[in-house]
This record gives sequence, C-alpha cells and structure tokens, in this order.
Amino acid sequence: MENRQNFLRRMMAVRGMGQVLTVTVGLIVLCIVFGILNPTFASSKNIGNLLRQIAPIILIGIGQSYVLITGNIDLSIGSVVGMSCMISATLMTKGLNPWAAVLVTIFCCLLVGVVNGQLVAKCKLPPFIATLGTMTIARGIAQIVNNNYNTDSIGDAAKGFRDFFYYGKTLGLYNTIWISIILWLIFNFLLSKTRTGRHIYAIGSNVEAAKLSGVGIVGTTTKAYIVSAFCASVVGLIICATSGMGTMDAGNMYEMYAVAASVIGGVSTLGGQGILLGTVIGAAIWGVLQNGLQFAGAPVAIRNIVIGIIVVVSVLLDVVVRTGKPRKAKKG
Amino acid sequence: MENRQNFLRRMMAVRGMGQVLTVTVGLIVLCIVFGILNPTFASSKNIGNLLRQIAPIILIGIGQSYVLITGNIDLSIGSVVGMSCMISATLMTKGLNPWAAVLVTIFCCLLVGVVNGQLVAKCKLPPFIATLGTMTIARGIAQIVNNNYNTDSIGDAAKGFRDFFYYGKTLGLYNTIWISIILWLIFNFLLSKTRTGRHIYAIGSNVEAAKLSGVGIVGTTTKAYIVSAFCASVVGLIICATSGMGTMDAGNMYEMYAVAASVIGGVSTLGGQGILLGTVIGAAIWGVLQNGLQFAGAPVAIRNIVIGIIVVVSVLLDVVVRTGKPRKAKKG
Amino acid sequence: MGEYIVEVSGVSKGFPGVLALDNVNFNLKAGEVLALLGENGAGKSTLMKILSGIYEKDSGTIKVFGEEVHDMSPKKAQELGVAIIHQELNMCSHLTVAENIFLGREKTKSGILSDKEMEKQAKGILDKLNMDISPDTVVGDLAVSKQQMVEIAKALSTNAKILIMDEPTSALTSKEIDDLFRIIRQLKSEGCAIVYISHRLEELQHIVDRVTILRDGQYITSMDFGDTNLEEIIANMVGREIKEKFPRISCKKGKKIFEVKNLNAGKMVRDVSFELYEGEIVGIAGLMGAGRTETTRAIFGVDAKESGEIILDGKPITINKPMDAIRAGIVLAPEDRKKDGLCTKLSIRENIALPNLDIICDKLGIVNRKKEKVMTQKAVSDLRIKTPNTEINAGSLSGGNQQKVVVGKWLARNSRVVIFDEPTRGIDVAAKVEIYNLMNELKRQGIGVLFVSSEMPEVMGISDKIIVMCDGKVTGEMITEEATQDAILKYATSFEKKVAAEA
Amino acid sequence: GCGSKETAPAAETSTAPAAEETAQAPAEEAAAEETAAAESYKVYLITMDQMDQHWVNVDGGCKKAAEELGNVEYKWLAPDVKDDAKQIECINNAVADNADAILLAANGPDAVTAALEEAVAAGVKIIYVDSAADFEGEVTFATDNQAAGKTAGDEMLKALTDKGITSGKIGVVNVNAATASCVARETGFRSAFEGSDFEILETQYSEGDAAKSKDIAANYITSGCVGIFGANEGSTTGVGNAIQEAGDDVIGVGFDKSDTILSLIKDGYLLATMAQNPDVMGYEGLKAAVAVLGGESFGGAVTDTGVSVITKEGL
Ligand SMILES: Nc1ncnc2c1ncn2[C@@H]1O[C@H](COP(=O)(O)OP(=O)(O)OP(=O)(O)O)[C@@H](O)[C@H]1O
Ligand SMILES: Nc1ncnc2c1ncn2[C@@H]1O[C@H](COP(=O)(O)OP(=O)(O)OP(=O)(O)O)[C@@H](O)[C@H]1O
Ligand SMILES: [Mg+2]
Ligand SMILES: [Mg+2]
Repeated sequence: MENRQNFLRRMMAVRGMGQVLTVTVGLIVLCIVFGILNPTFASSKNIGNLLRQIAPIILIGIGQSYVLITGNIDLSIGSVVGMSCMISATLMTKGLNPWAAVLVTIFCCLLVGVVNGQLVAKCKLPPFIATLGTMTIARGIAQIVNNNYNTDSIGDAAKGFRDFFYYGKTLGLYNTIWISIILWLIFNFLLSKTRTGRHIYAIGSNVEAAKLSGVGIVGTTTKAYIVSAFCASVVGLIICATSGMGTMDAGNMYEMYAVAASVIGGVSTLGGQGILLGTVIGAAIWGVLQNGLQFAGAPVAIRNIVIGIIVVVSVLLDVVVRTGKPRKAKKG
Repeated sequence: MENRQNFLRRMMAVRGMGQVLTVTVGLIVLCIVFGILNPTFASSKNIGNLLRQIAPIILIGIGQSYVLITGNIDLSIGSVVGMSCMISATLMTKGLNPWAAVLVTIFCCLLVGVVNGQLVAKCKLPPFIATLGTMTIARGIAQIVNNNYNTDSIGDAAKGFRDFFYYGKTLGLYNTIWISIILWLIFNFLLSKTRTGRHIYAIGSNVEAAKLSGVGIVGTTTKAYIVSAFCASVVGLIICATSGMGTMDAGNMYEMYAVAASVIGGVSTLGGQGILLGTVIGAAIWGVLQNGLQFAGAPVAIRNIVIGIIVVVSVLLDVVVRTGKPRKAKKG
Repeated sequence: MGEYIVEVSGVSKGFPGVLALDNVNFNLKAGEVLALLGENGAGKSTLMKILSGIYEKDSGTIKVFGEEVHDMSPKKAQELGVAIIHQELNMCSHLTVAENIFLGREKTKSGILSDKEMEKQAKGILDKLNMDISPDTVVGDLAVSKQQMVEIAKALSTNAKILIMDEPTSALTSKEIDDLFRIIRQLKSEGCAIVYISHRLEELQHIVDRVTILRDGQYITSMDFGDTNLEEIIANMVGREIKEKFPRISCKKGKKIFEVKNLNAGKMVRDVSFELYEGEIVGIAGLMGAGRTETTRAIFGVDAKESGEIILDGKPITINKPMDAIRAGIVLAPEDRKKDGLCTKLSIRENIALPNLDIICDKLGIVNRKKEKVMTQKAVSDLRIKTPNTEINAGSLSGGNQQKVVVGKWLARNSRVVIFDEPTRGIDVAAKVEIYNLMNELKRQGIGVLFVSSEMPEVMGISDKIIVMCDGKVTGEMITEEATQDAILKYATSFEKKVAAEA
Repeated sequence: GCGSKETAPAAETSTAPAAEETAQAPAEEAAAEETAAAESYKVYLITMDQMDQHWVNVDGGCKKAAEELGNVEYKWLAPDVKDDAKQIECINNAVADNADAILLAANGPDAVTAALEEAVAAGVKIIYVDSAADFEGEVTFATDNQAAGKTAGDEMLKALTDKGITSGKIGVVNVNAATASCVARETGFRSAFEGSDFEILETQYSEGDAAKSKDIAANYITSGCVGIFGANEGSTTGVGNAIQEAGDDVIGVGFDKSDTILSLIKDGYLLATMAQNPDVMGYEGLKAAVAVLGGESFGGAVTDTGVSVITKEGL
C-alpha cells in the first residue's frame, strides 16, 4: 500500500509528468469524440491500423525529442527519411541483399547526424541554420541517389524486408508497432537511466554549466543528433517497405510533425525539459487527429485549422500550467 | 576628401557591416562564376528578370529579419503568402474592385501578425511553436477561402492590379522591383532610425533589460510580426498578380527562404543582431543561386546540395569571422 | 602549512584588446586560505580559470604538487584535485540538486545511473553544510543563495585538495556565510588549500591566512594577513590611497518627495510603507530574500501590485508598467545587471539611449543622433566609464563599468526618485566609491535616492535613514546615527518570531 | 491540365503497343530537317517539376527528337517543386535566355497566361505538352485528363457491376486540390458514376506521397469502401499497397505507370491503371516546335496522345 503511494508520488515527481497527464486526458477526449462521430474509428481493425500509422511519428518524435532536450532542433529529419527510403530502395533494386542494404542505409543516415552534431556543437552554428542546410543537402542526396528518379519496385527478393518493417505481424501486432515500441524502450532507457541521457538534459538546461562540469558538449550533442538520424532512417526504411519502392520526397515535412509531437507531449523547445512518454502521447494525438478527421470526413482545410489550433492550445495550456506555479512561488 | 573617409569609417562602424561585406564579395563571385558558365546570365534581359525574381525574397526577408532581430521566428510567412494570394484572388473573381480586394487582403494578413505577436509576447509561447500553429491555420484559411479550390482567373478587370504588382514597368524597371526597393527603404528607415527600431533590437538583445527600460514588449514584438505579415501579404499579392489567379499552396516554404536570406545576410537567429542591407544581399545570393543554377542546367538534386552547402558555409564563415579571434587567443 | 603545492610563474594571457594577465606569479601552500584580491578586471578569475583548465595560458609555467602541468583541462584539473566554484552561478536549473552535484561524475552501476546512491552522498554533503534541502529538489526552484550553496556542495563533493572559491559569498545570507566559513576552517584543518576571492574585504579577517594582490593583470604582492591591514591591502589593490571608503555629504533634509503607502504585491511585499525626503538617502537593509527586490520591482511597475498607494510630490500616481514610472520620474537600476540591466549585444550608446528615447526622438519617433551622442558622451564622462568609445558592446565592459552604464542610463534624464538595487554587488572598492559619490551627487541635487543593499557597512556608511525588511515586511526604521549592526540584524531576522508565533 | 478546347477522341481507342511505337516519323519531319542546315533553334522544355518519372519520359522524347533533328539546342528547365510562381520564373528565364520556342506543361490553365503573353511578345513560340494553359498555343500534345479519368471510372464501375455490386462507398486519393490535371482526372472519374447508387466520399489529399496515400487508402478500406481511385503515381501506389495488405476485395484503379504499379496489377491488387504517353508528347512536341519555327502552322490543334488502359490481361 505504502509502496504504491510512494510509486505514485515518484511518478509525479518525474520531470514533465504533469504535462504528460494533461495531454493524455486530451488524447482520451479526442478518441471519444472521434468514436462518437464515426463508430468505425473505434473498430479493432482501425485501431491496429491507427497504431501502425502512429508508429513512425513516435520514432521521429523520439529523435526530435532527443535533440530538443539538448536545446537544439533537427530540421533535417524529413530529408533523412527521404534519403533512407531512396538509398535502401536503390540498393535493393541494384540487387544488394536487403539486410545489407539496410545496414548501408542506416550508416549513411547516421553520417548526417554526425555532421549535424559537429556543425552545431563544434562549429557553433545556430541549430536552425545548420540543420536547414543539411535538410536541403540530404534532400539533394535523396534525389541524386537514383539519378533524380524514384526507384522501380524493390522486387520480390525484398519480401522479407517488407514484412519485417511493415506488412508482417508478431503476436497479433504489426511489426512496425513492435519496432517503435522496442526502440522507444531502448531510447527511453538511455535517456532516463544512463550518463549520456543525463548529459543531454544538462546541456539543454545550461550548456555552460555542463561544460564546466566536464560534460563533453560536442560528443553528447552529436549523440543526440545521431539518435535523431537513426530514428529517421528507420522511418525511411518503413516507408520503403510500405510502398515497395524509393520515393525522393518521402518524409517531406516530417521534421515539423516531429516537433509537433514532441512539443504537444511536453518537450520544451528551449531544452532541458521533457520525457519520451510525452512524445508518445504527442505522436498519438497527432496520428489520431489525422486518422479521426478523415473518418469524420473533414476537408483538408478544416483539418489544418484544427491541427494548428490544437498545437497552439496544447502548448498554451502547458505554459499556463508551468508558469502558473513558478510565478506563484516567486511571489510567494 | 575627409568627408568621404569619415563616411567610410562610419559605414564600417555600423553593426554587422563586416558580415555584409563578406557576403557581398560572395555574391560578386557567384555572379562571375555564373556569368562565365552561361553568358546569357549577364544579359540585361536576364538581369531585369533576375531582379524581379529576387524582389519577393527581399520582401519576405525583411519581414523575417524584423522578427529574428527581436529574437523570435516567424514560420507562418509562407502560409500568409498563400492566404494573401487566395483571399485577393477570390475577392477579385467575386467581382470586388481589385484595390479594395488588396486592402481587405492586407488587413486579413495583418491579423495573423497580430495573433503571432500576442501568442509569442503576451502568452509567452515559444515562437517556433506559436508560428508553427499559425502556419498550419493560415494554410487552412488559404484553402478554405475558395472552398478548397484554386480560384479561376481574376479576369481583365484586374489588369491594372497585375501591371502594378508584376507586369508593368516604371522608369525601365519592373514594378515588382520598385515595390521591394520602396518597402526596403521604409522598413530600413524604421528599423535603423526610429524608436520602435531601437526597441526591436533591445528586445532581441535582452528582453528583461528592455522591459525594465520601459520598452513595451508585447507591443514591439507584435509590430515586428505585423511587419512580417505585411511583407508576406505583399508577396502574396505579387504572386496573385503574376499568375492571375489564386493558388492555395502559394508561398510554400517561403518562411525558410526568408530565414536563409536573413541569416546569409548576417541577421542572427538569436536576436539583437543584423541589418536589412544584409538581408538584401542574402536574398540576392539566394535568387542568383536559383537562377544561375537553372541556367547552368543543374538538376534539382545538385541545386539542393549546392544551396544547402552555401547556407551552411556562409554562416560558418560568419561564425569563424566573429569568434575566430577569441578562439585564436584562447589557444595562444 | 608547508611546501607550495601550486606554483604559477610568469603566466600571461591575452584576450582581444586586453592583456588580462601579464607575467603573473602565484603560489599556494597546503592547509592555507589564500585571499586573491584585486579590482574588477584585475585578472583574478582569469588566473583561476587557467589554473582549473578552463582557459589556456599564453605563456608561463604551472606546477601542481611539484610537477609541471602542460595540458591543463577541466578534466585534468579534476584528476589533480583542483575544484572551482565559479563567480557566476553555473547550475542546470532543470536538474535536481543531486544531479547537479554529480554532473559529469555520475555514479553508475554497469552503465545504469545509481541515482539512489548519488542522492545519499549528496545528502551527506548538504548535511555537512547545514543545508536543509532535499537532494531531489529541482535546482531552478531554489532561491539564488541556496543555489550558490549547492554550487559549494558540488565543489566539496569532489574531495578536492585545492579548492578555488570565486566570490562565493556575493549571493549568500549571513547564516550561510557562517556555515561556509565553518566548512572552510574544517577543510583547512584537513590540509586542503583554499583560494578565496571576494570584494567583501571585511570577511577576510575570519578565515584568511595570506593575501595575494593583482592589479591590471600584474602581480603586485603577497603578504601574510597577520602582517598587514585593510588600508594597505586596498592601497595595493587600487594603486593609490582611498581616503574615505564611505564618503558622506550632509545636506539639509527638505520636503517630502515620495511616499509608498501599504504596498502589497505577492507574498514578498506585504504592507510596505516608507517615505523619501529631499536631501537624504534611504537605505533598505535586510537579508537575501527579504523581498527588497520585489518591492522595488512592484514600485517600478514590473510586477503587478495588489494594493497600495504611491505618492510623488504630494500627488498619487498610478504605475502599471515601467514606462509609467519612468514618465513620472521614478527610475530603477536593477539588481542583476547581466539579466535585467544591460542589452549586452548593443553598444553603450544604445544602452544609455534606450530608456531615454522619448527625450531623444522627435515627434515622429525618429532618433536624433546628435542629441543621443551628446547624452551618451555626458554620461560616459560624468560617470568616468572606462571605454575606448561609445560604440563597443556593453557586454564587453568590466563588471564595474557595466554597472556604471546601468546607472548612467537613468541619470541622463531628470528623475525625481532613483532606486538603486544592490548597485555595488561584485564591484571593486574604487568603483564602489564612485557609485557612492554618484548617489551623493543626486542627494545634493534634491533627488530622492532609495538604496537597497545587503552589505551592512555600506548601508550604514552611506544612507541617512535605514529601513529594514524581513519576510516581505518592513520590520524596522531608524536614523543612521542611531543604527548599529546588531539592531539592523535583529530587525532583519525578526521573522523567526513570527515562525515561532505561528507554531 | 484539361485545357483542351476540343474533346479529343475517346481514350480507349489508343492501345499500349501503338502508343509506344512513336518513332514513326510524321510527314513534316522531312521539312524540319531541311531547315536544320539553315539555322539552329533554342528550344526549352518547361515542366511542372523535376520529380516525376513522367517528366523524365517527356524529356526523353524531346531528347530523341532533338537528336534526330540535329539543329536544336534543347534544354529542360523545371522548378524544384510544383509552384505556379516558380514555373512563371522558369518561363521568364527561358525568354531571358533568348529561347525560340518553349514546350510547356502548364501547372494550371490560368496562372501562366500573362507570362506567356510576354513570351509571345518577345517572339517565342509556345507549344503545350501534357497540359495546356488558357492561352493560344501553336499546338498541344496532351492527355485528355478528364476523359481519361472517366475511362478509369468506367473501368471500376464495370468491374464492380461484374462482381454484382451496385452500391457502396468509393474513396478518392488525390495529390492536392491545386494540381489541375489531377483534379480533371478526378472530375472525369466522378462523372462516370453519375446516376449510379455509389457514394463517392470526400477526396483525401496525399501530396502524391505513397506512404501517406497508403494510410489514407487503408482508412478508406476500414470504413468499408468497395473501390478506391488514385489520381497519380504516388496515390495509385499507395492504394495498391493498402489493398494488397488488407487482402480485401476492394477495386483499385489509378493513373500512371511504374514498375511498382505494374507488379501490383500483375498480382491482382490493382484492377487497372491509365498509362499516359509522355514520350510521345515530348517527341511530337519538339518536332512541332521546329516545324513552327520553320514557318509551318498548326493552328492551335490539340492532339490527344491518349492513355492506355493497362490491366492484368494486357500485361
Ligand atoms: N572571455 C573573455 N573574453 C574577453 N575578455 C575577457 C574574458 N574574460 C575576461 N576578460 C577580460 O580580462 C580581464 C580580466 O578579467 P577577470 O574576469 O579575470 O577579472 P576579475 O579580476 O575576476 O574581475 P572581477 O572582480 O570583476 O570578477 C578583464 O579586462 C576582462 O574584461
Ligand atoms: N526568478 C526567481 N525565481 C524563483 N525565486 C525567486 C526569483 N527571484 C527571486 N526569488 C526568490 O524570491 C524571494 C524574494 O527575493 P528578493 O530578491 O525580493 O529578495 P531581496 O530582499 O531583494 O534579496 P536579494 O538581496 O537577494 O535581492 C527570495 O527567496 C528569492 O530567492
Ligand atoms: Mg572575477
Ligand atoms: Mg534583491
């Protein structure tokens, strides 16, 4: 009994748990509203489907959250998704073994992460600009990989690959969902339980203080960008597996979705704050909105307006909740 | 003689003039390279054309620079361009007098600026998120204005409008160019010579100190966002005049071009730093790159890579120049 | 006490435009407390940063424990047993106390952070410092003085043999200072060597064995503290005699200028009332966190007021935002110059002009550069701000000169009341005297001066009337001639009675 | 897109093999070759963007013709993304570069007209390929998108009727509401169902992104659609993938031809796709341009380059 109370208290003490609870309530409300608007929304078929649609958003959200917590931003995510999709598909159409292609692809994408980290932490470029640059460059690479064409079908040899990343199921759940669950567990562990994770928070909170405490700024920042690039590369592979071909503009705007998911889930764009549990909820809200609004038959224009308002309001809520307390404390 | 020296010395003393000179040299080099690659590049016909292409980038650059100097960012620029294009075209196809339509359009766009300013300065939302939200909402409005369709042709009644904003010439220069020159002169004057301009720099440098010096934070920030929305609305009108119809996705990504132009020209994304002269040079570099690479027959992929590299390198140069000395000193 | 464990000889270090250290020597023995003294910009922090590996020296040699160290880095310094408490607060405000204390040295078990273990150890150190805070408190929620104590705890937790403290007390309360001194004595008895930097010279007598003095980046002298006195130390620091540490002028008390009646704003400003007269300086004393800053901010319109009246020259005025106060003639030179006082990226000219644009601009809001230049030049020469020209960034000035700019921007206009919040914090003796002279000048001109300070000698030395605050309330008021340190302290700590009463 | 002023002959008439045999030189080729010796022409191809395979094939047709003719300085210009303003810039650039003729695939019917007026005033000849604008060009080689869309609708209706389904919901995945050619296809598609009991749902837009299209199509299937239409290559791929995965008996019909789409058809997940003939557009377009520059007149004729309905049987 006491143990449980203790657990609850400790849960609530975790950084950012408050915001996570707020948005979880929001998510539940959304689901109820959509379920009422259109009963199919709540069908088991749609839920499996919905989860699979949310999975990539969770992945890019994890990556962006890592970077945001260091106090930076990664605008190159979408382009890395495109790069990953094109490189893997091109290699497979050229006859490389799909799993070898996967490894090469991930390696190439991680390089973008390394470059981002170095530009931001070592060369001290503003992260917005540095990753705006690599975003353009990575998109260029995605386009140049197959000489400015989308690739042909990756063929039957890649069936295992396609099943692994998208079409297969394990224990009744789509593999895509498993991938995002497993990666989430790993990255959540790394962020909350390891030294590198601690350093990521420290850098985002006060980079000078972290430096003076002997935290390697360049190394840690680069690690965060590598995580982001890795997650994006996995999403690229999922997209490649989904459509069975490489598309040059895959992942367009994903960096913004990732920011939205992170921020809705309570990750601060100013660094030092947020937990990956929030990112999952944020991604779920994003995915449910897209899916639910389609079922509700809302035209694109309305959808944009609704999504924009939800982004603003959710952060507004957070700001009100968060500054309400410290301000009070300040004044007494 | 002495006067001239004095003038030069004073020029150089202006904050950020160094970066402006660096990039001006870069611009000249670019022009020479493209001129050699393709002699038509330097033809008077192409130069008139090129200037007309640069003009809108200058305009959105001015707007983004205002906001960046306050230490914020405006991601809604592109959507406001789209809104402006759609609202003006829709009103004209509905038979409204073109000039009345222009006024209504500008008014609507300014509202977005007001909302941005209030969200950022009054509600204290992170500007990235606030304007990401209004970006989505404004795009939704652009789409909903004509019921999710592009408009028809704005018709012959709008000929005067189209000539004024795009097709006409005055004193041998396209009107579009005149518009950007005149607006640049006005906004440069406001920023460098007036009280509001000073306040914009002060907020970007240290918002607390500015507040304690009696600067109205909400008002000044809102003014900067209004300038940004105004410039975007003018660009939307230019696009409407150019194509003679409203397109819902007009201005897509323009906020990024605006950031690129500003930053290449030495405006800091951290606020407090930069001059509009730099923005013009930054916009020119951006325009020359697009135009020159197209003439050089470079495929889109190469174009993206080159542009990405130039954005990164130009800011890298700036960082090296600015911090180069202390760093040397640090290491001895 | 014995051998030198740190021997620095001939160290030089330049920054663009300044030679911060010029061929400096510095020695430290085991088991001693050495005070490193000098004016602002003398190079004290720079020297210590070189010793702890944050800056690289340009030339010279450093020996630690008899061995020459060539490639000093923060990591290396830590291995050698050198720990430093920086002049500026360097906390990750989102992390907890324990997380901050062990930042960069986290304890792990097979790669997993042992948070429990670290919290336990942090608790031990905090107990040693008599600090009653839980190690899992988020640092950002702590008061500044507590954060400074955490900073000290962090340095102690490294079990360093050489401990450098760069102005550790500038943000501490007197009780905390006592605890700190106790710890310092204990460390000393354990053989630890301590370098102590402070501008509060009266502290030295409690702990210091030896002093080393720098001036303008040059080594001046080292002396045993017992063989010298404050006058000699100051003369060495400043390079000249300072006749009066607290110059005082006497003026006739004139008519009432300013009155605050029953001001309430949040919990830290409760029912505050006081009056200002022509020809007098009113000092507000109290401990850190007494609500003095909050009071000034509420008056100035930065924070919202709940109730209360503000009367200027007999007329009640409404102040809802700083501009209202400025227009009415009430100005505030805030406490934290980096955070609240200066736009560090802007030039001195722009900083001084900023609150005065209403005077400088014409009707259309266009800045008149001539007027601006005249105003800036006047402020720079009146306050003797040391700068090559007025176009350089305010951020690149030394602390004292930055403070002068903060003050200077308010003197350029004709105000009726000037509020100074801790105007002398962290600035050297000579600069302090200049600030005092400035306040005296205002007093002579018949302007009301309100002066918040945590340093009792200063309050007693400069003000004509002293108001003491505690826990958001005015707990005492007295004429300076009748004031004693004990009396002020008694009022300043009278909240304990309240706590007792509540309990 | 659907700028054709005259309704072209029904699309079904052209068959795949015939359309691919494009090298057969029309009669006017001889005339064009004669002028070759006399002077060299600068001809620009301006497409909507540079991404789609489709444009690459148009470019391929042009290149082939240019090679055959020999007296053409041919260049392909394209904006980095589909955008009216950017396409206008391309036109202006070509004019500034002293183009003699422009082969244009207009983004929309209205947007470029004023720019084209300027171009014609500067002496440039305009030939449309793929989609025309509301401005008199010398000649147009394009697919009649609306007719082709109707063909797609008819194919679906037929398949549904064959299965005995006479009512139900049908989903539409389109690029966005701003791409005229695709909107015309959708209009044609919808017109095929007029008078039937099928309910065609609110169009969903995917920006041509195959992954997004698949999500949308999957949602359609979940909500019980019996048929789904994809308006371009990316949308069609997504529709096919969704049907493949759901394993449902949903009829998918789409546009454009890619390896992936063909294999989806072969495996029976997609019923049919409307394949255009972009290489014909390019080839004929460039030849016509040179002919026009040589003084010939086409009088604004519109040639439907046709679509081939590709089905499992046709493969
Ligand atoms: N990072 C830096 N870049 C440029 N100049 C610097 C830097 N750090 C210190 N300086 C300059 O070096 C000189 C010595 O500064 P230092 O901080 O060591 O003085 P200090 O004795 O600690 O003064 P204070 O008592 O105000 O802390 C000053 O002129 C200062 O402006
Ligand atoms: N930004 C802040 N966040 C949280 N607490 C704050 C903040 N600023 C001040 N406080 C706390 O509010 C209380 C009142 O502080 P205030 O600055 O008014 O006291 P003071 O008497 O002026 O003391 P000081 O000498 O420190 O200025 C203190 O406990 C202080 O630490
Ligand atoms: Mg110092
Ligand atoms: Mg205070």
